[in-house]
Amino acid sequence: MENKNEMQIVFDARSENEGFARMAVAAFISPLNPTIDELADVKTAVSEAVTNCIIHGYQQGPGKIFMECTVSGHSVVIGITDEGVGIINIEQAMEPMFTTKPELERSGMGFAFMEAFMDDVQVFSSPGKGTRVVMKRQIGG
Amino acid sequence: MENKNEMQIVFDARSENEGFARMAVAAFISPLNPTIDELADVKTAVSEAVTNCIIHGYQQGPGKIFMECTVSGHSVVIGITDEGVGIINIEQAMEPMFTTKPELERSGMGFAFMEAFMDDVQVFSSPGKGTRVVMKRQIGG
Amino acid sequence: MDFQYEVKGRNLTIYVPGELDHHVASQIQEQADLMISTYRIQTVIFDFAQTEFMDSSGIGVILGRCRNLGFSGGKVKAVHLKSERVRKIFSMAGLYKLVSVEED
Amino acid sequence: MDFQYEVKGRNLTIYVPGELDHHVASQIQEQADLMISTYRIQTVIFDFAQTEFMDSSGIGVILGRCRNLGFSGGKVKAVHLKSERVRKIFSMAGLYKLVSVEED
Ligand SMILES: Nc1ncnc2c1ncn2[C@@H]1O[C@H](COP(=O)(O)OP(=O)(O)O)[C@@H](O)[C@H]1O
Ligand SMILES: Nc1ncnc2c1ncn2[C@@H]1O[C@H](COP(=O)(O)OP(=O)(O)O)[C@@H](O)[C@H]1O
Repeated sequence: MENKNEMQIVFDARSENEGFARMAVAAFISPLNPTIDELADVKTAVSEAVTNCIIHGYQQGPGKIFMECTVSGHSVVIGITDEGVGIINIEQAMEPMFTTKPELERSGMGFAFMEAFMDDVQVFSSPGKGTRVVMKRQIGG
Repeated sequence: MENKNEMQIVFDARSENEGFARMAVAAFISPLNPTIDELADVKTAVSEAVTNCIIHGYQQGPGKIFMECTVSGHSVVIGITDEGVGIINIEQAMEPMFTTKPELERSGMGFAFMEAFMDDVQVFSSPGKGTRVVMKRQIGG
Repeated sequence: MDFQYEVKGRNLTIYVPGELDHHVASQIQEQADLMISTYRIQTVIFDFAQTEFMDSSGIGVILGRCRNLGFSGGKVKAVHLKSERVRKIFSMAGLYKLVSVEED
Repeated sequence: MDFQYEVKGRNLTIYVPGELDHHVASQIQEQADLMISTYRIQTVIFDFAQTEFMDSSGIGVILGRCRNLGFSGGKVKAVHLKSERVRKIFSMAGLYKLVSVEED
């Protein structure tokens, strides 16, 4: 418990903030001395989830993205939430290659990458209300 | 207005988060293409204000630090707030070399650096309630 | 932005920046398609020499150029995949089968 | 942490990491004072070769060692101030007058 460290960030759903979100999480977990690979894994997963809020959740319109990160011991938990359109069929959305925005050159690999790079990924969504992704990853130790 | 970009971060008052706070602001303002000097100036000012919340505001005990950053055009505004002990005499606190914690090897240069590196620094404080520092800096343009 | 395009004859080289995410991908998409039609480009070369980070949006922008150029008989190459990370993303996405890759 | 201490005779060299802030300064303070008394150090050398960032907490930890060593007739040096930024902070804080500095 003593070793628990928390942060929450709220930021505008703009594509220029994708890099900010990745860097912020990377900086926050850096006291765990992650390897280059671990850092890249977490940055990729964050990038996917934040990009989804911008493109799918808010359909590239204005909105706020809520991101929290909790480090306890060697475990990192990251939550990324939007108040956008939501997902009707989560199971289908998570299938590799599935995308509702092929015209925007989405590859449908976002959730597949989150699952590949994190130990656990959970998606909660209410159509019309928004989407929340919670991802866990053990770093070092 | 269209060009306004905002973020808010809440994080634990722990010294290991000083680097996180600097990096987060640096990443957030990077779309403005700041020079290396501009970036170092802003990082130093953020570091001073966050360190003050941890050492003075919360006396190295637990607490939350609230940081916001707004970019509009070339102007950056950063607010850093704690809900700690507050400052009784702000004018005296801002004098170079003044410190209430010489035993912790404080140099009393924190506010002087914030003022040197930012275009404008305002300090608001209520004893027993907390302290808020708002700093502005024009980047590029 | 710190990335550039270079046209030589019917070849367009895109010097991909350090991090290829959705923000960068959508800029590349727009710029590249304009140049492809203006200069009647036959080969698009993504130069990854500077790139250390790439997510699934990067896959999208490469596959998108493959599709667009495919119609006109053109093709897509990726060169200078120096970063192990970028090679990993390429292999996870099956890009080695879809575009011609020169790792160094 | 990615920084180290080296004792040679009565000299202690502190290899300051990339960013010298309050977090690092308080670790240095504790470690250095332990070594100063254990090895009866006469000269503390802060090696800034790796350091690109320093704030007012860095000034505090240097002046603190000056004060502690001053009692025992010892002294403090700063070497390898390669970063222009670090030199700027040194000069703003008047450290050039208080410790012996070798810039390169
Ligand atoms: N935050 C979100 N809000 C609404 N829909 C989403 C969100 N995230 C994902 N989706 C839906 O899930 C689908 C698959 O997402 P993903 O695997 O990341 O692929 P891609 O982003 O390439 O479409 C998206 O096409 C979209 O329909
Ligand atoms: N967030 C804060 N909460 C309470 N007191 C503060 C805060 N920030 C600054 N102070 C007071 O102002 C003084 C001067 O601050 P500063 O110039 O940063 O120097 P230093 O941190 O080295 O003491 C501090 O010693 C402290 O008494």
